[in-house]
Amino acid sequence: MLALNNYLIVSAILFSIGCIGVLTKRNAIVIFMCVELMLNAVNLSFIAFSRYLGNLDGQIFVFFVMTVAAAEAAVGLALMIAFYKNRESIDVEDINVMKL
Amino acid sequence: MSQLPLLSILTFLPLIGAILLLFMPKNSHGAIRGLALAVSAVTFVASIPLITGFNPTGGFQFVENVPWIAAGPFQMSYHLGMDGISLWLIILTTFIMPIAILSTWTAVEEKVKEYMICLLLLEVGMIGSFVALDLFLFYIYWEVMLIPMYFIIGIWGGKNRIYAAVKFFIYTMVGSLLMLVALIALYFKAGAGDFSILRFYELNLDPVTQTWMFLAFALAFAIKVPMFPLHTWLPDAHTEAPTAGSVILAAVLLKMGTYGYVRFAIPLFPDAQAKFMPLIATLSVIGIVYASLVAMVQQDVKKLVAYSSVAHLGFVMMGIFALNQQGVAGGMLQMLNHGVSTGALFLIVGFIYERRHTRMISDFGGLAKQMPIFATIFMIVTFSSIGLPGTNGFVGEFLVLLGAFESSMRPWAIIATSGVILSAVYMLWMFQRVMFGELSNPKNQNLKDLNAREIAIMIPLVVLIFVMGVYPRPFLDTMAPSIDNMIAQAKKKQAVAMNVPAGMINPHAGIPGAPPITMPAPAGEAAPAAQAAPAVPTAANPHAGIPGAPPIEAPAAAPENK
Amino acid sequence: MFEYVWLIPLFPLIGVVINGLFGKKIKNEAVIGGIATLAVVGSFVVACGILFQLLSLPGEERHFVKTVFTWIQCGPFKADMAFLIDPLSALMLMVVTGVGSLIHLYSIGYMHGEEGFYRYFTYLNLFTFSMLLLVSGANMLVMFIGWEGVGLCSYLLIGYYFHKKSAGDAGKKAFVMNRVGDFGFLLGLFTLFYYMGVNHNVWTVDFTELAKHADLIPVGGVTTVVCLCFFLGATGKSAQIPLYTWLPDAMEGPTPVSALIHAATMVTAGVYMITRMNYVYIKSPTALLVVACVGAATALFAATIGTAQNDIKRVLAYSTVSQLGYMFLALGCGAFGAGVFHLMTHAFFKACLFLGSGSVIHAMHHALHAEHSSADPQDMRNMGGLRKKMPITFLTFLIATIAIAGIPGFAGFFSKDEILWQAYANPFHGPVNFVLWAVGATAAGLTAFYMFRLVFMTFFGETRLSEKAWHHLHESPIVITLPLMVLAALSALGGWIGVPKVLGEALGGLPNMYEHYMEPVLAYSTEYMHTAGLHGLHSEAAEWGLMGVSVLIACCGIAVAAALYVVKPTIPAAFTSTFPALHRAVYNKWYVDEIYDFLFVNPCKALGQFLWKGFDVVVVDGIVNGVAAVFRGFSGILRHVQTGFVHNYAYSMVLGVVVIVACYLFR
Amino acid sequence: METIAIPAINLAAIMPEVILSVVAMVLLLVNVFVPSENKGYLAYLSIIGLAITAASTVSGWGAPQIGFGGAVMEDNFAIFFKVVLLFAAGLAILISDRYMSQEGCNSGEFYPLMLFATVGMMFMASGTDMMVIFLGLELLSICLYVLAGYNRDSVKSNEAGLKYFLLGAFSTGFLLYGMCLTYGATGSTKLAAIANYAIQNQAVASNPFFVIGMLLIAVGFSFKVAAAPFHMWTPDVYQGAPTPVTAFMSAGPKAAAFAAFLRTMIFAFPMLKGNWTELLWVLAVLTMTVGNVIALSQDNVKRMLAYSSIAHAGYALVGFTACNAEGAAGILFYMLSYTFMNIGAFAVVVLIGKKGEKNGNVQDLAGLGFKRPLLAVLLSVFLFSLAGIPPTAGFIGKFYLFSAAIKSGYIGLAIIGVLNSAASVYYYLRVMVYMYFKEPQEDYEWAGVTPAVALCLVIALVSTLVLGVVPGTVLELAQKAVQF
Repeated sequence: MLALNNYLIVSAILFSIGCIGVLTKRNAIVIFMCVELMLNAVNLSFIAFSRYLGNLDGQIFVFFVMTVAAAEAAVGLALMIAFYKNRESIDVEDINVMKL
Repeated sequence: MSQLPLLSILTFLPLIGAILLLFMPKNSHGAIRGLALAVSAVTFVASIPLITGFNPTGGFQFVENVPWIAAGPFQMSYHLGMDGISLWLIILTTFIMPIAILSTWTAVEEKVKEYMICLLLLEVGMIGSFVALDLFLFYIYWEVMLIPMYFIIGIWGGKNRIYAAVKFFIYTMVGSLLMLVALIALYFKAGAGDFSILRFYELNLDPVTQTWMFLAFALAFAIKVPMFPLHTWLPDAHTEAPTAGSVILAAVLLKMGTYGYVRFAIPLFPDAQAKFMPLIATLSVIGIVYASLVAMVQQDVKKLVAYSSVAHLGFVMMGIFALNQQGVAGGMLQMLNHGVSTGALFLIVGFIYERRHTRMISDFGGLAKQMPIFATIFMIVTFSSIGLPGTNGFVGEFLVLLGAFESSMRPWAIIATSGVILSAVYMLWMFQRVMFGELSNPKNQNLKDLNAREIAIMIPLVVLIFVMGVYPRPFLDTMAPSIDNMIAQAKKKQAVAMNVPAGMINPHAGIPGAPPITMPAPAGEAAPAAQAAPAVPTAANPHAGIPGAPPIEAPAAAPENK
Repeated sequence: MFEYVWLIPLFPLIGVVINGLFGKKIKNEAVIGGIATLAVVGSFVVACGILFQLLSLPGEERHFVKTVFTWIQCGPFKADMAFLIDPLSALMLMVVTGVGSLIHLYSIGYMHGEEGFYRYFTYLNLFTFSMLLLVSGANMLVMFIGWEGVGLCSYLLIGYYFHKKSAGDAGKKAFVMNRVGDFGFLLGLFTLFYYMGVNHNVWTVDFTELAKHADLIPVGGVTTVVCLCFFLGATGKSAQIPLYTWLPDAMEGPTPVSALIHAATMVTAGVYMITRMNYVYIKSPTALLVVACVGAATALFAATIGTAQNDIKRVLAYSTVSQLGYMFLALGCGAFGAGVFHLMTHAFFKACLFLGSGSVIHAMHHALHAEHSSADPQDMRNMGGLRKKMPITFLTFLIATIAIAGIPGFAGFFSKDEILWQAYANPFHGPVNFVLWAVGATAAGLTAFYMFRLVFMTFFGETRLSEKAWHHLHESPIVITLPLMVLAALSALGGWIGVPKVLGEALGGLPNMYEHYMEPVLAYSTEYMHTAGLHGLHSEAAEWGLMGVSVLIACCGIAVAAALYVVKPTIPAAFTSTFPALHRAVYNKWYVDEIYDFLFVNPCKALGQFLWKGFDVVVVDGIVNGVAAVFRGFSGILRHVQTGFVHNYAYSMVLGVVVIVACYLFR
Repeated sequence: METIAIPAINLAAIMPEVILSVVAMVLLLVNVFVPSENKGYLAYLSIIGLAITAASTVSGWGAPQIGFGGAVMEDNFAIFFKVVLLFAAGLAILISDRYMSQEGCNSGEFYPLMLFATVGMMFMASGTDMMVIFLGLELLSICLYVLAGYNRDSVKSNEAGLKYFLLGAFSTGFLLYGMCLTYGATGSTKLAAIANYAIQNQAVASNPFFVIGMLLIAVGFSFKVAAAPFHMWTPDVYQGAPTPVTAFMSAGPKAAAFAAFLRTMIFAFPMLKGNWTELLWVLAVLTMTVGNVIALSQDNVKRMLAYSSIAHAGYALVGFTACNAEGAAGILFYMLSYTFMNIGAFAVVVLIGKKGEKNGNVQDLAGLGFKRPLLAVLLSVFLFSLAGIPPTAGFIGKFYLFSAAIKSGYIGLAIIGVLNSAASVYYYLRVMVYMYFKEPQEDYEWAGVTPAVALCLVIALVSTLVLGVVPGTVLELAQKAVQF
């Protein structure tokens, strides 16, 4: 049996990796994957808490998060396609028509 | 007291006029002007009953008080009323409006409809500010005034109008927003109730609170007055505004600031008033001397008049802060005088500007020969502005200086008195350069003298100049009770503030916070007695003495007596 | 009659209204001039009535206040529109309306054909009105209306030929100088009012009230301040050092105006005012000394300048300044009656002199005009020998000159002698008395000198005009000469109402009617001096001696003038070339105008320029616009944070989170 | 075997959401049968749907409904906000048809998307469980991602959608993490339960999970309300998104986020009030200042309004910081008035815009005041209201917010607020400078106004003025709404 903290630490590390990925990656899809990683890191924490607290709320929350993530993925990919059609790139460096 | 809600009618008549104007066809300029003039004239006529029905008791009259907003902790009322302090300012407003409208009868050819709407809306704001007894309502009118004025300057102004308009708006806005903060803070200090100024008058605020709130109020009003060094928006606004704009700005809008001091800043925060008196006095005096010197070297007539406004308002401020009958009454009268005289000066500048499209002094000279009627009127107004006895300017200025001299502002008053020299210098020099000398500029050779409309505009002003100069009693007498009230109130609070520590030190001396020991009028008392009790003012007898001012000592008396 | 005192100022005011509003339409000079003159004559008649009524009353009852309405009332301050009748104001009313009427009459002839004839008479009436208000006002405020009113009218009348820049400048200068004086007047008024009010609960500016409480006025101290402030006012109005420079420039106005300003109105205001407040001045020896010294200095100083001027009116102008100096010398010696007496006699002969000079100028103008000469009709160097062509003018002028020179029997002698005697004998200034007397006597000699220089240069010798011009030179019409004759008669005889006691006794008990007449006005001062033990010198021998000396000095002056300008006209030129610097300095009025320009006018303008361009625009407005500019600049910089890159946005969010969390974790 | 108790379902608590969802779905179906040139009908149908929903919402006033075991609560607070949201959606939809047909992207899915977004917002307003709030937020967000990028042919719109999506998803991560930590610390996702737990176990206040959880939730909502430094997406997204969507986004989601934000902080974290007011103080100052200062140098009206909307979030945060009844009521009132004035301003922008989002700079407004006086007057009124000048709704709103701050003793904050307000006047006035004080550069083409836009403008104008002159009733309602 691993203590709660171990799960949480892994979760935090995963979250940080996702976060750093968002900050450093240039490809919009990869960035989105990193966001997904963050969400899943949170999911891990939820499950761990839920288990630790003996309370199902966290697990239910995770289901919702997964659903939402899926929906987001669908919308996100669609947006990227639309963008790609116009700019032929999904590099975030190219998403800079509007600034200042 | 069921009577016509006269003040509401006055306030909203112009608004109705503005709405009517909205439905006028755009191009029928004559009808638009006529309607606007008619509305303003009707408003003026409607304001006459204020004078005839005025009861000089010092209390508020024509009061209307209807609950307006009641939400959560706040209760705002539609609370209007008028006393001797605001009476003449209202009349001045309604009086100057038809004149202002007439003044740009021909000067404004474009967008006449919008122009007239702006003027009428401005009148709503101005009258509203003077009659509002609810601070919240006052603030709303106060801000509302800005909008039409902003458009008047910006749309119908001169070359640099945008700069001037924006500067005017934002400058005023900064001050008034800080006042808003203080106003809200004041409300919370007062506890549950409405925003009625009458309720706030009763408050006893601690000196620190007073200081901060006074600063916020004073800043807003000082910008509007405008006091040195917050005056720079004024020359710009005046120079760029069309004639009617300048006239209203000078005649009424600036009075908002000084009125604010009389109605709000001083009676609400009397301790702070005492504390900041030296500062205000210094700024006023600087304003007088500084603006006069700057006015002296102006090349643009309108700018010169604008700077002269700063100087005149410096006198008003001195009078108000002297906080004695002469000072405040003089200040109030000077407000009216300034409205009439400077308003007239701006009209005059407007006349020559319409003819020559320049306001540079150097472009003129010798106009007196070509335009004798104009010259006569110009001269009368000039001398009124200088404060020649027999014209209105004198009475106000004299009382202000007398009042200031009787208060603890004496040293400042002496310097301020030198303003009478400077004002003569810059006004006469300007008058001389414009009107006297050879008619050398060929463009001036064919100038036409004033036409009937222009004379008709000026005559009421000229008549007022003399009437107020020769028989100012009606004005002074109607104001006096209200001013007495205001002073008594402020002084009472100051005295209380001074008495409280004494009461705490010696509990036997009296109940702390009790009203000050009232002293019978020291009629014919010997000098030492009057000196020993430096005039604790009483509400009952404000005439008793000039409080707070140490008497002039006569140190050299003894040696010379030998 | 007393009840109708308000009619006196009212008549000229009606004249102002009629001529001012309708003069342009009336056009007819006779009507305009007639209305104006009649208005003043009407006042004169009323004034006469009042004087007679006054004389019919016993001394202590010669005091009446007519309140028309309350003008300003505010708190303890109250000023009625009220008129005061007492011997002093009655006398002044007589002088002003009498001399004023003559000048009005004279003006009809003199201003004939001038553009703006109606304007001239409007101003003239307004001037008279103001002066009447000044001398009849029952309190300081009403007096102040007149006080400023005459300043205004001097501005208008001096600047009458407004197309001339010099005229406009002179008018402005007069007004501004007067305003400096008014500044003093106001301060004095405030101080007195406040002092009396706060210390004695006497809140008043009313002369009667004040006189009633004269005992409460302290000796010295604040009274000195009050007196000096009022005196500053007087120096402005009465053209004393340091504010005298406007008066000579005021010659830019039409000549009758000069007569009015110098003789009947305006400049006498200061003397009147101090006399009116004699009970205040008497309490401050310091102030009296200042007044006396300034008066004496002015008398001498202006006389020196007068000796070197060539413009006929300028000589007279400096002579006025000088004579006013005498009056102040008298006031400063506590001899208020003497000051006013000289005021009156001076009004007669100076009016006569000015009108006479006007007559000369008028004639010269026509003569020069006839030959299209651009020569200055006022320059005495162009005149000479005029007595042949203008006998009446000459004769009247001569009488007035003799009067001003102080030749016994003529008006000036009595008044001037009284002043010199008082300067010597007064109890106030101790050893300074002799200096005052000496300065006064010297000035008297100079006066005789330059006045006769004027007469000799103008009326004697050979003409310096061309044949043609000489041919066109004529005596002036009757409207001009009639006032001259009246005034000359007054100059000759007017002094006899105030015959000095010693002289009167010597001449068989002639009473000093004037002194007796003025007694009620000066009662308090006399009483005070008596109780305070202030007694002047009493020595008939000294009085006779001094009288002799002053007559002698005057005669010397005349003799020198005769020697220099009739017998040996080359000497002045030689003198000038020997001491060019001195002559230039005197000729240029000791450069006082230039010094004032340097000290006050130019610095003020420069300061104004600096404050405007340097301070107002750069600093004050700079701060205002600077704040705006800082915000805009800040905005311009800050907007670059918004790079448009998702990474940067994400960074900012993460940074925000990290900072927030860190703040909570590590504090 | 544990039994799982099915929580009490109270459909009345979610009736408005149900109605609106049904309407949205019906619209999706109807859309199939509406020819592409007549998609405008859908707009009217949506309006009808919104109106019915509004009626259903309002009918619940004064009678709080709790449903789903306390996961949703249809109280006055929620109702007030829902009305605001419905107005936002309705007004935005009114101006959509004109814009969409002009830009040529008038496919019918737009309206259902708007309605679904509204449903999401309504859940945020009434959600009292973090799960519900999260779901509502995500429903809103996903719809908005699509709406922001709705104009597929426009690069700007694509970019807006994508940026919003990436950053929105990113911020969701933080929000979610915050919820997770809070759940971990207290053992519940229900707001009331969290607060109860904290009250019973005072020690939790020093539990870093709990505090950081709260902070991260605050960060997540700050992103949604566009508070600095989480505001940076706002200008780009607002500028790029189709104008009606921008109008909608600036009013609706901001209001919804404030609703959830308020609810969460007040219901779940009263223990940490000191902490979050401190945080909000800083956020408020930053947000107001950044928004106003950068807005000073904007030329594009939409972008300027975006920065202004950041600043307005800052003003609302001032009321939030005050954390008293006036502050909360102030936010409610402010969101309502902001909806009217801001959407009104955007409506004018829509009217003067040309295809391809041309004509969107202040310079293009030159001379509008006399070419199209009515339009200019309308825009002026809305801008004056935004600037907080009486007698408009904006003034009363600001008055209330700043009063709240002053009442709670945050006088410094109030002063910073009013100074910001004064600075903001500059850029609002700038628009008017161009409209009134400058001559038009070219002849202004005018595509005309549709009844829908006109209706929107009338509602906005009347409301702005009525709320400015006689705000009493609405303020009273707002006060009642925050009596939890």
